[in-house]
Amino acid sequence: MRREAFPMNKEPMFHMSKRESITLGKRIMIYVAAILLALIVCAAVIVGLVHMNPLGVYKAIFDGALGSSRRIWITIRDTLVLLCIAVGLAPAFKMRFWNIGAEGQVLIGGVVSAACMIYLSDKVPNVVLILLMLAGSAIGGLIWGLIPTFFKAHWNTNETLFTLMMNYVAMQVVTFCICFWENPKGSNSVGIINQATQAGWLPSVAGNAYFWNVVIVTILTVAMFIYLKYSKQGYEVAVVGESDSTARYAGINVSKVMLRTMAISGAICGIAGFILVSGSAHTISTSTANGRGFTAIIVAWMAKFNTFIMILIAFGLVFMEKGATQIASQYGLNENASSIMLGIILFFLLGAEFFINYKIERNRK
Amino acid sequence: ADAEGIAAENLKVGAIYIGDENEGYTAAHMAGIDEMMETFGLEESQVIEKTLIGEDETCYDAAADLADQGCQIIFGTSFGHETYLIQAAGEFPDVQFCHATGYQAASSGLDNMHNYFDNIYEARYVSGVVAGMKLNEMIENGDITEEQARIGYVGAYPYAEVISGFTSFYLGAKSQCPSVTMEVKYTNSWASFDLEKECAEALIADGCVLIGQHADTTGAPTAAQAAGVPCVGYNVDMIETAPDSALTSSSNNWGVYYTYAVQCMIDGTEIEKDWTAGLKDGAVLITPLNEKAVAEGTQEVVDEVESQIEDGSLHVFDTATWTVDGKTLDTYEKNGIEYISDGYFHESEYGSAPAFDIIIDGIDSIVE
Amino acid sequence: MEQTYAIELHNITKRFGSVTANEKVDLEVKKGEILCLLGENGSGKTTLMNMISGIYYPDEGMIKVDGREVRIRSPKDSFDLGIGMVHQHFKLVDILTAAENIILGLPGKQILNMKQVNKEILELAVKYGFEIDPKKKIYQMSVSEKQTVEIIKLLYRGARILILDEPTAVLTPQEADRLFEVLKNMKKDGCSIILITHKLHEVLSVSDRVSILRKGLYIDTVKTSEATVESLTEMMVGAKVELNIDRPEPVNPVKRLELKNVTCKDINEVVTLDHADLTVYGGEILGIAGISGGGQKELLEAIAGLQPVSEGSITFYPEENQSKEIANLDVADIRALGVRLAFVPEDRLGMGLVGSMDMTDNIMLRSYQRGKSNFLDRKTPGELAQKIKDQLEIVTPSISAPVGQMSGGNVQKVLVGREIAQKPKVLMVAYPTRGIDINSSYAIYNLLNEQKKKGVAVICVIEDLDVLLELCDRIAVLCGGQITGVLDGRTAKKDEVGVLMTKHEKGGVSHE
Amino acid sequence: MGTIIIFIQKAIVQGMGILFGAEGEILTEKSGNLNLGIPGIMYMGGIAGLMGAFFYEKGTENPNAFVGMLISLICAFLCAMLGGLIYSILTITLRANQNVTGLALTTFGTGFGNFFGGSISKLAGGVGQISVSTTASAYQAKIPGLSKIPVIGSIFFSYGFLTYVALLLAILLSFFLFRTRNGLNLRAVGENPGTADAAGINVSKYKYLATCIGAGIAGLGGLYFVMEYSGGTWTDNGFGDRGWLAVALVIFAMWKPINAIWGSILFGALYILYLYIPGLGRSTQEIFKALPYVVTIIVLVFISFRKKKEDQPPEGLGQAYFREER
Ligand SMILES: Nc1ncnc2c1ncn2[C@@H]1O[C@H](COP(=O)(O)OP(=O)(O)OP(=O)(O)O)[C@@H](O)[C@H]1O
Ligand SMILES: Nc1ncnc2c1ncn2[C@@H]1O[C@H](COP(=O)(O)OP(=O)(O)OP(=O)(O)O)[C@@H](O)[C@H]1O
Ligand SMILES: [Mg+2]
Ligand SMILES: [Mg+2]
Repeated sequence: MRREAFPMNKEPMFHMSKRESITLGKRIMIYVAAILLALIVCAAVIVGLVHMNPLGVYKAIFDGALGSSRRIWITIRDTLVLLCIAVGLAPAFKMRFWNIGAEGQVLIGGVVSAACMIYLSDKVPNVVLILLMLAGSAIGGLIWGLIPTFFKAHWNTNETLFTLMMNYVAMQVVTFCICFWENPKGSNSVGIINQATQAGWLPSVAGNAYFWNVVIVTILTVAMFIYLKYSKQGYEVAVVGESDSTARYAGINVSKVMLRTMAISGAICGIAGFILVSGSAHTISTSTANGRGFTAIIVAWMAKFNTFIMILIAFGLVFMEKGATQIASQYGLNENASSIMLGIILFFLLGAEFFINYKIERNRK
Repeated sequence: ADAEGIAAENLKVGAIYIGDENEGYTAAHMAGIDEMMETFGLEESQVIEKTLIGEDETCYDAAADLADQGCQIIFGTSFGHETYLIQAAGEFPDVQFCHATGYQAASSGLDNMHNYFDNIYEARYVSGVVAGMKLNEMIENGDITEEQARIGYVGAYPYAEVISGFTSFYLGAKSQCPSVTMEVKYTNSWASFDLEKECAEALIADGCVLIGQHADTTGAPTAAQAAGVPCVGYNVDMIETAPDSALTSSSNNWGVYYTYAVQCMIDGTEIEKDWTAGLKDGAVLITPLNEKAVAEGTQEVVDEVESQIEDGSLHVFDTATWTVDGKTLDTYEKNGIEYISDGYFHESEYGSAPAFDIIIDGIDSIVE
Repeated sequence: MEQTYAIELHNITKRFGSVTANEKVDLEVKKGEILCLLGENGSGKTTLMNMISGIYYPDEGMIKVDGREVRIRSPKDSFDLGIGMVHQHFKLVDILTAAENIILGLPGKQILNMKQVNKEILELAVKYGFEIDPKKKIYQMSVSEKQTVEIIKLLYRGARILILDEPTAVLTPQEADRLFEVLKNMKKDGCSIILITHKLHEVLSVSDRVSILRKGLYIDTVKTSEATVESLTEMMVGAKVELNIDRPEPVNPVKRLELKNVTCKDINEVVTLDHADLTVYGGEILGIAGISGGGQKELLEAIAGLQPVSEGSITFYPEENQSKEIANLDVADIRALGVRLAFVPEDRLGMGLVGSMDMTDNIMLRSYQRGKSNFLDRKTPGELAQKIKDQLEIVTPSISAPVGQMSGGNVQKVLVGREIAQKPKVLMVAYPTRGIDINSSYAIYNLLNEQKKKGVAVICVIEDLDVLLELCDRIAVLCGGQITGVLDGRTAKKDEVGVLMTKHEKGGVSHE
Repeated sequence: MGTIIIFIQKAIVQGMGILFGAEGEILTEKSGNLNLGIPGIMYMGGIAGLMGAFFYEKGTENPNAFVGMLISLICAFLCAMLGGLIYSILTITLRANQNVTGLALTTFGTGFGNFFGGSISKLAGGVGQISVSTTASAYQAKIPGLSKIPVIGSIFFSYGFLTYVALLLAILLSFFLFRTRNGLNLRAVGENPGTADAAGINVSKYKYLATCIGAGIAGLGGLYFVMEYSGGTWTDNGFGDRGWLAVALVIFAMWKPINAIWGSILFGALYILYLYIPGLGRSTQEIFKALPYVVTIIVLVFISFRKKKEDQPPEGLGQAYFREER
């Protein structure tokens, strides 16, 4: 048979298709490969910048994150906060509600906690105070989350940008409050609140200051997993997320589900603010959330709403961040290098998802 | 604290900075640490510096981590670091904690907690003199009238450190140009380039003909240069940024303190609770005058004023030179301390942190 | 003698994961002919056409155009070869005008001259007998207008081989007839046309030859003149099938629903349902006829609570001597009473199903709220899903595969199967066989009859009047939002219904 | 009176940097990519431009302002495009989630800017010592005669050339999107990539180009802040939240570049308004500083009320496209 190929048409070399499923082992392998690649690139960058032994770099990273029991606990503490926010974001994202506003919700939760500590510490017993702070911060975050949701539910207002803007409004709210709480006047610094009485601080248990942080976040993580996977409400969240019109048609009250879900999301983010203020910082400032609300988005997304996988990812990110900080301080590198490294790692992890969702085959023939 | 000193080669020093080398205030502290290291011949590995540490639990983390790593003396540089350092000081009684700009060391009841601050108001007064002479030149040249001699001041926050700073600057200017007035605007931030620039621009728009600053970036000089208005900087030499406008900057030499404190460690002597030092000790200074911009004869007057301050014949806050609501103040009590005596306000004598927080006549400033 | 075909496929195979959509398929299309492609749902028709139009790339096999072997890697390659496809789901940009959609992706002068383009489009429309307003935006268009745009788009870029995937599934019979006129004009002009449809009478009336696929395999090609409905069905299914609908007499009908003066308005305050009066009985099938936009959808949605009722009442009789007003009640409350709606929208997946979820989770959509527990029961719906899959012969690798990956017709079987499984008191189905192959269509008609025998009040909207007349006990005809008549299904004539469908009795509701 | 003129002038100065960012983002979003990395990309553009000029001025005896300007312009554009390219590879080829990728890019870009800002600051000998005044003078040069005209001169002609580039770009972009064939194709890609693909448009190519060029344009916003606004120096986090304001401005402008012009000036005005209202206390000032964000929210709500189809975001915004997806 005579073959006369069309000049413009060459056979494509590769062909990609969507995977139907992937084994856990393969999935983990892909992620591990991505992290290794990322580390190699990071090391290359660092070596390029400071001309030092890459092995020393890795040791420094490990040292920075887990080098002493204090560092281990700091890493755990920061992981918990990041995890808590990511857990809060999970239901929202599962509903395809782009809550970029965690940063603001955390801040508002923090402000409410701080306000309780400042105004109520001498009026109520400590246990009551802490419970009030917990509830108050949850309600604060909830309200901050519900404002954009209300508009989304009724007029389909774009939530990505609404929540983003709410972050900055929250930031100004904090600055506004600081004008009244600062000590001394005009210093813009609130300082440790109730340093002497420790009123409103999550108490240490058996010498461990972060016992309650662990307890609260663990409960939230497990509860959220069950909620999303096995509860009827969790199922509704998934349906609304997949198709608004189908949900309506199935008799799901979409606005209600949206508001309910974001109330939960906002409240948990608010609680993260409480954990920050009551469980570690004992103060409030505009940097209380410190970008964690944004990093948590990445955590929640990469874990695909599985709160247990979030633990790993949150830990991984905090680990790298602490490690990078250590490199910076050890080798006199500017601290901002850690953002660059974090960015590179995230790029690789995000890119790795492709190989989990798709497979590439060489075309036969 | 110890009667016995620590040999220089066994010393380990920690420093906690709010910013990094890109930010003027921190850069000045870093330079001071470097000077101290050179003085004692310390190795790089003997000094651990932590940059970009916020005014929250990360400061405590950093302090505790430095102590864990064996630092015997730890410096913290930002005002908001103080409570966290006190927390760490309570936990590590064998480590000396020194905090710049703070005021709580004495009242903390902790032996190992110290405050330090330079008498920057002295340098600000001198830089005010430079500004006042420039204003005089402008009046003489007919660029402005006497009434138009108005200084715009970009402040960070309305609190004592800033108020003390701009008042001394104003008094310096007034000592040369009696008709001068001043308007202060706050950025609500220690270091924010754009806010400082906008703030300076708004002041210039409001009729200010010279810009001073107490905030840490080059924002104000940038605005001044663009508007063709003379300016006086802070922390660093601004001539690169504003080659035609920058007159001089008031600046700190923190090396004086760091050398002092580390010397105490070596000698095994007590570090002062509230340390201050000024022009006389070389702890504060003004950067070299910009010959292109300053009025003629400025250097001579500056030298003269400096020597007067150093020998104590000139008091910056001499009550004869300023009034409040048209009246001369002869008493000012704060926290149970009488600050005014012998005809002047005793700045930084009862505590290292500045205490002067009075808005005097001639200065427009909103304090909430 | 070797004849050059417009397009030839040899040995084409395409797999999606574990699904083999096409296996070693051969197909030839002559120049100037209309070839129908026939096959059950999921037999691989759309997939095969997508490979000609560059959406998919075949795993194996060869494609020849005008006798030359070609590689079609993208829609652009396909265009360059003069091939154009109208997809089952339209490929149009909503906010652009018809003309803008038509010139999309074409080479030419950078700066657009829309006047010139509009003129050319109108010329083309006149040539083939279309009606089109080039300046109208797509989102303001009806389905058939959109389809017109799709076809002109192909003609405008000089396509000589046209593929139409189920173009008539969403058209009214009148619109379909108009389309066929156009296709015949194009054929006269020398174009080759591949037409996919499940409506055998269309196959018999317009095509020259028919090719048949079954479960991804190529079966045969026959001349239309030698084929009958029965012979084609047999080839498709692979066995002889009975093609008739029985119509048992209603036993002991009880009043279930009563609509009085029901009026609905859309968001622009235009009346869509105009003082409708209707009574529905359990144990009978009530058909609804009407041209598209006549208010059928609104009628069903008003009953289901999906459409606000601005005037009138809808009374539901759960038992004898019990009554409940359900107008404007909450969707979920109405559902709880046993009133079910299975609406098959034009884009199928848009309503009723969640594409990325599997069959079990989709089945659950209707029943998950059952029970007091806050947690889900996945077992019962899983069993039900398996049952529906077997009963309706749904083609899917498993009940845990996402329904979005199923073929159009199979998706729909899931939808209808689920509603029927809920044992409703009132079952409303709209376009239940839209895009469903003939064999499955009859399966669905039989399911409806079973429901009727169980005493369910069945309301169905079906466009095919022949089916309506064969299946329903009574037929209510809608026109312009008004009910223009209710006929007895056993005695009514087709033209009688036709007249009522276009009758504006009370002066009518104008749609402009 | 004088104050008002200066206020308007400063509002415009503030607005132009945001305008570049918004223009870049409009182009990007029109291709269906929501690039939340714009804030980071602006930093990348800014620092690269500054570094280009810095090394040029350091390495040359008598640096020429025009050459410095060209070098910095090219460096800024290319480096910002690199940011866009990272985003494109991840979201277009590897189909990573757009929002998450964008946020990661912002982290990366901001760190990138501050890190290298710090590095050259060290090279230059300390804080505030980086100065590329020769190059900056090219950016800051005003139109000679016209800028001297009272009132009109200061409102319309007292800016460096980048301001006019920004304005011209808005007009060109508008023309491109709504009057040209490629613009039409691009809009189709953003609205419905499947349709565009079926119409023979190379979806990936359009997305790549729009995203990378969009990033380049946004990078000019960074350059503007570094050169014209800051006079050729670097400060950490010097542009603050303006990158986000640029993203907000896109919505404010309803994806129309011409609207972005006056939108950017309004944003600029709101950004500095508190400084020009006499007698504001410190806490009240803080409330005023929230204005640009609050106004964006109000606009967002307002356009969602109107539900006009033409004012909505591109329909395919935020979604990856895979041809074989069902
Ligand atoms: N992109 C895809 N991913 C996974 N499976 C697919 C995809 N496209 C088609 N299939 C599968 O291939 C088979 C054939 O599908 P196709 O759409 O070609 O059928 P069809 O003959 O057009 O059916 P219908 O008449 O219902 O439209 C089906 O089993 C379907 O589930
Ligand atoms: N969880 C479930 N998911 C899906 N189908 C179910 C479920 N439970 C029962 N079914 C099926 O639904 C059908 C009707 O069940 P049931 O008798 O509970 O109806 P019902 O009470 O009228 O429903 P509803 O409460 O929704 O009005 C049965 O055929 C049963 O197989
Ligand atoms: Mg099909
Ligand atoms: Mg079909």
